[in-house]
Amino acid sequence: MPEYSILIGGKAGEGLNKAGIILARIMNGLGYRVFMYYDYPSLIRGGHNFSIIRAAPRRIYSHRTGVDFLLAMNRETLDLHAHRRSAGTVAIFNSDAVKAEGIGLPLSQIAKEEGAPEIARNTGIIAGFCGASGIPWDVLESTLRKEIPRGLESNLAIARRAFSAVEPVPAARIATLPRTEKILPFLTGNEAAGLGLLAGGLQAYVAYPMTPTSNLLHFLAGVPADLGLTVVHPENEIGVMLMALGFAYAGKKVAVGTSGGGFCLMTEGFSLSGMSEIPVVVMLGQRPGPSTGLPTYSCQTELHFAANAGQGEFVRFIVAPGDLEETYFWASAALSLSWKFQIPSIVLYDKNLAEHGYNFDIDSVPPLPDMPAMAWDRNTPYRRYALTESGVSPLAFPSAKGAVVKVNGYAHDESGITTEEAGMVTRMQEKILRKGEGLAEDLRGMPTVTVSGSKGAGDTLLSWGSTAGVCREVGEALGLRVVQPVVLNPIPAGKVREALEGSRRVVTVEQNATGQLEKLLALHSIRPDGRILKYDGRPFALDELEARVREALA
Amino acid sequence: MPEYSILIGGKAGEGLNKAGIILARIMNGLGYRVFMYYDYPSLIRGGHNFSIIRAAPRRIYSHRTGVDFLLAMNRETLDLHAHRRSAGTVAIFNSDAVKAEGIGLPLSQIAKEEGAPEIARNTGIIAGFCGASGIPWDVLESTLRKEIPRGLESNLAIARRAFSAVEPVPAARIATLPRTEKILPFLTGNEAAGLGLLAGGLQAYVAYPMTPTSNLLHFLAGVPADLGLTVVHPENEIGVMLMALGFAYAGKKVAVGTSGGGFCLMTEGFSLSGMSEIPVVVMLGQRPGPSTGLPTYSCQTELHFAANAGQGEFVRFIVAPGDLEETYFWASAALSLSWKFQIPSIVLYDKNLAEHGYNFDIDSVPPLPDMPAMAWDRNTPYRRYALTESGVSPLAFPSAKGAVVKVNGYAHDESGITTEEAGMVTRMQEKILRKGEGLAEDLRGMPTVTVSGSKGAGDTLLSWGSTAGVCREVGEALGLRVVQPVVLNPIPAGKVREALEGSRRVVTVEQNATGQLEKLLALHSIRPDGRILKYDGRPFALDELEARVREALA
Amino acid sequence: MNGRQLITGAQNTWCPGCGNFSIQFALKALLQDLEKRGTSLDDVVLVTGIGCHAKMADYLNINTFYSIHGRVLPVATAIKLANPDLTVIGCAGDGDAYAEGLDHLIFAAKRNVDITLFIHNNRVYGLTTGQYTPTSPLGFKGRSTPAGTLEYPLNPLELMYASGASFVARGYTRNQPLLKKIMADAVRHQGFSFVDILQICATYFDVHDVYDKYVYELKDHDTHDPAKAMKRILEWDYNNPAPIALGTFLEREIPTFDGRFPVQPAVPAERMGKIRTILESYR
Amino acid sequence: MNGRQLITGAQNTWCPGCGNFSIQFALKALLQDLEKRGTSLDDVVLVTGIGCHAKMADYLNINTFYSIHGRVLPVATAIKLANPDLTVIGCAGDGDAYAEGLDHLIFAAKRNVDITLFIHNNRVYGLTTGQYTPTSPLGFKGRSTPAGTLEYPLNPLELMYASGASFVARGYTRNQPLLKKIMADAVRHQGFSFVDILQICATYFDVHDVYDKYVYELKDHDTHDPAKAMKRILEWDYNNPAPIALGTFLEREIPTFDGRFPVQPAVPAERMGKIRTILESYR
Ligand SMILES: Cc1ncc(C[n+]2csc(CCOP(=O)(O)OP(=O)(O)O)c2C)c(N)n1
Ligand SMILES: Cc1ncc(C[n+]2csc(CCOP(=O)(O)OP(=O)(O)O)c2C)c(N)n1
Ligand code: SF4
Ligand code: SF4
Ligand SMILES: [Mg+2]
Ligand SMILES: [Mg+2]
Repeated sequence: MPEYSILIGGKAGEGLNKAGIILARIMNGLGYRVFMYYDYPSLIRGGHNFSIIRAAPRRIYSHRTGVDFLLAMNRETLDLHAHRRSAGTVAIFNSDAVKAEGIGLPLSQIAKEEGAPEIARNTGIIAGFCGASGIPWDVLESTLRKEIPRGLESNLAIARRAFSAVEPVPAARIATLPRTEKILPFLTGNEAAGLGLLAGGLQAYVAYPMTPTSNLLHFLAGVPADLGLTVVHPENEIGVMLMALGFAYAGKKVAVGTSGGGFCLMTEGFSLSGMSEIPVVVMLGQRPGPSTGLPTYSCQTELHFAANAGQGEFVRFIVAPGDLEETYFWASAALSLSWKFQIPSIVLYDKNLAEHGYNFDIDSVPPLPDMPAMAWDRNTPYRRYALTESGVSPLAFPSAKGAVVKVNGYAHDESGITTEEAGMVTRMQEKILRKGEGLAEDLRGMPTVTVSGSKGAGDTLLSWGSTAGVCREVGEALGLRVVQPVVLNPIPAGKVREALEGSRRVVTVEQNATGQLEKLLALHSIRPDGRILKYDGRPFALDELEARVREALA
Repeated sequence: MPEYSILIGGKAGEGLNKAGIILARIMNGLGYRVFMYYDYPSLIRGGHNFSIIRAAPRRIYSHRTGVDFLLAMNRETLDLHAHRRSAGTVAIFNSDAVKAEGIGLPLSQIAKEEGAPEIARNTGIIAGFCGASGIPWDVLESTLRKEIPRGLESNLAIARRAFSAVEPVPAARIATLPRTEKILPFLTGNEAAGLGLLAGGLQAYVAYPMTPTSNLLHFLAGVPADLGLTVVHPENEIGVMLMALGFAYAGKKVAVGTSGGGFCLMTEGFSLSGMSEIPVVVMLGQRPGPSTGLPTYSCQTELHFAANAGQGEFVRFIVAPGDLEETYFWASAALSLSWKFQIPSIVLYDKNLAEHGYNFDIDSVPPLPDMPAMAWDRNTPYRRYALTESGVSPLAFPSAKGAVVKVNGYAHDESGITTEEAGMVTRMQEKILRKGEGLAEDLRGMPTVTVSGSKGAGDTLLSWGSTAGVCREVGEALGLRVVQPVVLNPIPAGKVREALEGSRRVVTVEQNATGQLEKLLALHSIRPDGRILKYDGRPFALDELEARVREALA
Repeated sequence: MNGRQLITGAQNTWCPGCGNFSIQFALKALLQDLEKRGTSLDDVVLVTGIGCHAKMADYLNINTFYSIHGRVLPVATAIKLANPDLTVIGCAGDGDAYAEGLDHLIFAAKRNVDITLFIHNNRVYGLTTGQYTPTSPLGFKGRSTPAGTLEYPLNPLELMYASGASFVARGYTRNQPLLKKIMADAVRHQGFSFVDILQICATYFDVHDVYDKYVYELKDHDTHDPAKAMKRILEWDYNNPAPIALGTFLEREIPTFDGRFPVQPAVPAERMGKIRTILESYR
Repeated sequence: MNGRQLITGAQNTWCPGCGNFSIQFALKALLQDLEKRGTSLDDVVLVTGIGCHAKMADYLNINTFYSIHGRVLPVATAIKLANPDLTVIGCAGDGDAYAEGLDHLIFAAKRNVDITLFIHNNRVYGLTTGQYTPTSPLGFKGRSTPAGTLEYPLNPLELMYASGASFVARGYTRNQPLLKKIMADAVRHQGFSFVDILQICATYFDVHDVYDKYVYELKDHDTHDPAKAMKRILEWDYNNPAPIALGTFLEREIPTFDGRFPVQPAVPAERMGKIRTILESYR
């Protein structure tokens, strides 16, 4: 089956993310399924950025090391990615900046002549790529028309010149796929998460910018006003979490977004959410630490931090989606579960999922569960923390006539007034923990564990979060089963065990240095036979993981 | 063997902690070993406070529910503690405030006549207790002379009147023990911790007040200037942690103190400590959460939070001492280990240990390990993060001639300059984790697991932190082995397994609702047969735990 | 009786003589007054921090959010944004608002969100037994500074002025009539209302004799003249003995943060359709 | 060459035209000057936050503490307390110092610790790609506020004045000679020196034309006259166009925090004996 990888690289600040998106949309429009990897250091201009767009006839979740097309805006791109080239790789470059073998285009000159800004050179190189690969002009043109809001005409002029300057390379021809399946939207995990939260009824989003969730803030700040969303970017993450609790206390469904360092600052408020039983969803995007670490790269290192953050013992829901459909579904479900059980939830994702591009098929998402929060009946005297069998107390919000709504971070009685009395303290601790039973019960009917790859195979890859995506592909390629716990707290240990049943060898695949999923499962006596770990901030390339899996299973 | 429990209770703000300490010192002076429980709600005046002083001829770590003497400053005390009385209990009370059976003393009147403040009524009731129990006047007098810095004369006058007003109760006579063993100092865990830190070479202490570690701040703020300690109380806990890192960067051995909520705010700096390899010791006093919870009570709920706090993966040392000797030893050792390995440490204790009174035998503390930090040789060019086999790099501090000392929370190269290069990032992640091996190696020679009770017994109590103390006593009483992992990270699983060898049934005893030690040990396939949990904020009374253990082992 | 019972059954545990009683008394009057003027008490929310002051949340029988140390303001701000019809009042301590959570205070003033903040400024950490706070005088011997602090206090009014607060006032717990008036004015003011209340701490910092000697009520003061306000604000620096003005120093009419926010539809119609429309743009 | 090589081998990644280059240039001159005047560069420490500005830590070949977002000041304060002989300089961003870590800033000023803080005030979050900061003008359309912010900016100089800072100045990256002079004066000043540097962000907030039009140098200004300082400070509110004074606004001579701290013996003699003595008092 035909499959293509296209790399476009250059200096930070030259719009290589956008260029990658245009390339991805072109391939998407041809009927391929696409994935886009975007690699950038923590800086604004200079330094080296690149995107790798992979396109294949089936759903994909990863990039490959090797590329078929190397689009180089500068010399550095050719040098840094030399290892990605094979005999058939077509190199296209800005001949005004680089002298090399391959297809050179005088992009700077063309841009200048067309009176376009430097950034329009990207358009030229993309057009060159279309020319070389035989992608029809109208596909390119219609994509540019959609993607370039400003200066379209000069960009089209550049594109036209570059397109016609390049002879098709027969061996590199990219065919349009027959239209058997629908074209799917192509977006990032942050965008899918935002849509999922909105689908779950989000009314307020509060965040302080932090990679890799800043773009979720930007996305939600820009959604149309008629979706009824209030977005606030306050002074810091402490303010973020406490504002979120204020919104929820007043009855608004709320989420916050951050990464590990910002989450540190939220943990005290997170614990308050647990004690005061005020629902909040935390969109926690992982990036490599400790501390500032590698802020624009990816990892899976906060599982246990998320599971144990905040003083005291309380129930939290943690879910780590692996693709856009899971992200959409679970962002929405987390909001509903938080409100049904009046608990905090964490959607644990990472830069790889948050900022990379994938296809999204909303129609394959299971129906969002309908889980109304328990509302006060307006008859019985209102007690915010009424002791019930489920541990869940009816909700009322200030301004509800006749209800005095008292929430409290101290140990409290049913009405929300502070108490230190041993009996009440014990009952309330049991109440808040008891909610975990209902949560687990509700989750039993939900897709908490994903099995993919060769489902019946004996050798199994056990993975989580965005890393599960590349595992799926390896599983298909090598005939391995792939088991991915999506919900991590409460961990559906029984379902994981079931999914692993009949496995011969189980190998975990994680993007961290200590084996965090492995540790979680050890608690439930699930002990894999091998582990594949990676901790340089770069997600596994498909071929890289394939090789490591072969080695592990040799 | 003779053993006594004395309760003194009254209103908050009436000095009942101090009164308890005086009673404890009297009993201590008579040759008994003592423990003092102090129960107070989160308020300054009003509400009910009480101390229970237990005295026995051997080392003890807990109180009993029942008391032999009930010293009541008010009616409430008699009412609230009625369940503690048995036939032989002697009640002594302020007859100006209470009408009741027992020994009434007109304390308000006496205090008034002697021109003493109300608080001096405590002295009167203590004297009444000495009179009733036949404790010699000179024992009382010398204790008062030591303990009452201001208004001593009027206090002595009150004491004399109360002492002579009470007839000795023959059945309640407390004998002076023969002086076979030395009198031991009587102090709190906070004080032992402060002394241990000083012994370890502490040069700076930074803290923001928070129960139960505020008294460690107060204690250290008050030590004589010639100990060379700088104490700072800054604007909040974020400032605390970052100041601590500043001190350590400049070469000063530093510790901070807080409780769960404050620790939340320190976690981001804690992670920076991990990445920048700047040593810091966190004195983390547990109190029941979530959130503000029960701020003046006790629990063991932060084990996993401490073990996983902060983004990213790095080595931390966590130790949970169970008595004052362990507190002293390990506070000192934590400081040394932090500096030797350039890692953060957490001394995890709780209100029960921090604020209650125990005997302390400095001569039974093992010699403090001599662990110098690795210093720069002043010859080779200085690189703060030089890659070494142990993972530990030589230390230099600013103003060292010729060394450019660059610390960095970003991923960095050997000289401390930011890098995003995959190879260096990988090596540095491995470097900081490799330090864990040396740490584990050093700990092998140290008393990381305490075995007590009937050491060879088949049935075993498995406990940690201050709860281990009461377990020891139950172990002695019921003929059970008691195993207490003192170091919790890295958990000395081998030694724990060894200590458990030959056990028939193993029951964990913890002051939390989810079994935190149990969970930690499950990771190492150590799975106890039963659990005893308590989560009302009150430490186990000796008889209470005895009953629950009998039940669990029935 | 037409109004509701305003005091809960919770046992009051402030020390005898504590200034918090006066603040509670004034708050009760404020609530009664609000009710009389037609505000339903169901539409009032009180947010507190942690400390002696914060027990107000337990004692008053109204909607309350008993939050955590230092965090009154983000909570109160969001409640107001979520439901602009609510009257949102915060009670914070000086440790709370001037140390742990100082940046929230400055941002609340900067934003001019329409809430009212009462600081129970006893110039000491009461509940944690008497350490210095940012308004304790230089040399204060608290339990964390037995040899005396080494820092000058902040003048919170000056800081609020510089942060753009639109209502700046000072009360005193031993001047009940004025305190009541200030409180009523503060709640009535549209925008961020800041009231520093000099509160007696009977146990750890009882300087009522000093206050009684130095306080005076602002008379003939033009609250709309910033220069005059600043002059009065600078009269006393919270350190050296000087006349201590009580009353409202400054009022400014500025659009409120909550007022600038676009009004949100209660339940957006056709949520799923809108989501699918957004999704189309990614095809 | 007598001095050390001041620039490391780290690749510089600021955008072309970024004002940070000017600040780096001025800092280099400052260090050379210090060295010339006899300060060993081994005794200089630079502390930075996180942001474009903070890369200074990588670029300058001196002792550095590359800390975390918002936390320059507690780190710098403690370094000074630990070793008063060090010259401690902080470089912070406006997001850093005016949002995330604002309370540390106010406390550094309040304490008057003898360190120098340079704010790279580009009035935007540079490194996180262009969101508004506390000094962005009202209506600023950043990525988190596509419809424009709803808050007035803070005037950081006013805030520092109110917090008791003893040296308050403003520089501009396109006035290099003055910037150098201010920097030198700031480091020389004993106490907390605050310098807000208007820095061009070439990518997200390039308002150099506005600055070029409005800036002027303070002349014949008495830096020891607080009233005059305040007048100049209030001239421009970081929002509306108005003359923007550059230079040192205020100097005050106040004892420093570090200077008030008792001097500690380097290695206390007989530590264990002293510990046993304390222990005796508990018998
Ligand atoms: C994060 C955090 N740090 C510390 C504490 C401990 N604490 C509780 S109340 C308080 C101080 C209260 O002082 P203030 O705000 O002035 O209130 P007051 O008791 O004087 O009314 C502190 C430090 C806490 N609860 N949370
Ligand atoms: C706790 C935390 N929150 C958020 C971030 C993300 N972050 C990195 S730099 C930055 C803003 C930088 O702005 P500024 O301080 O003005 O520096 P500039 O880049 O403009 O120089 C933010 C929000 C972080 N690193 N840590
Ligand atoms: S300690 Fe002070 S503020 Fe707290 S209740 Fe007592 S008198 Fe009031
Ligand atoms: S984004 Fe702005 S501040 Fe950052 S390097 Fe570029 S021009 Fe400078
Ligand atoms: Mg106070
Ligand atoms: Mg900035």
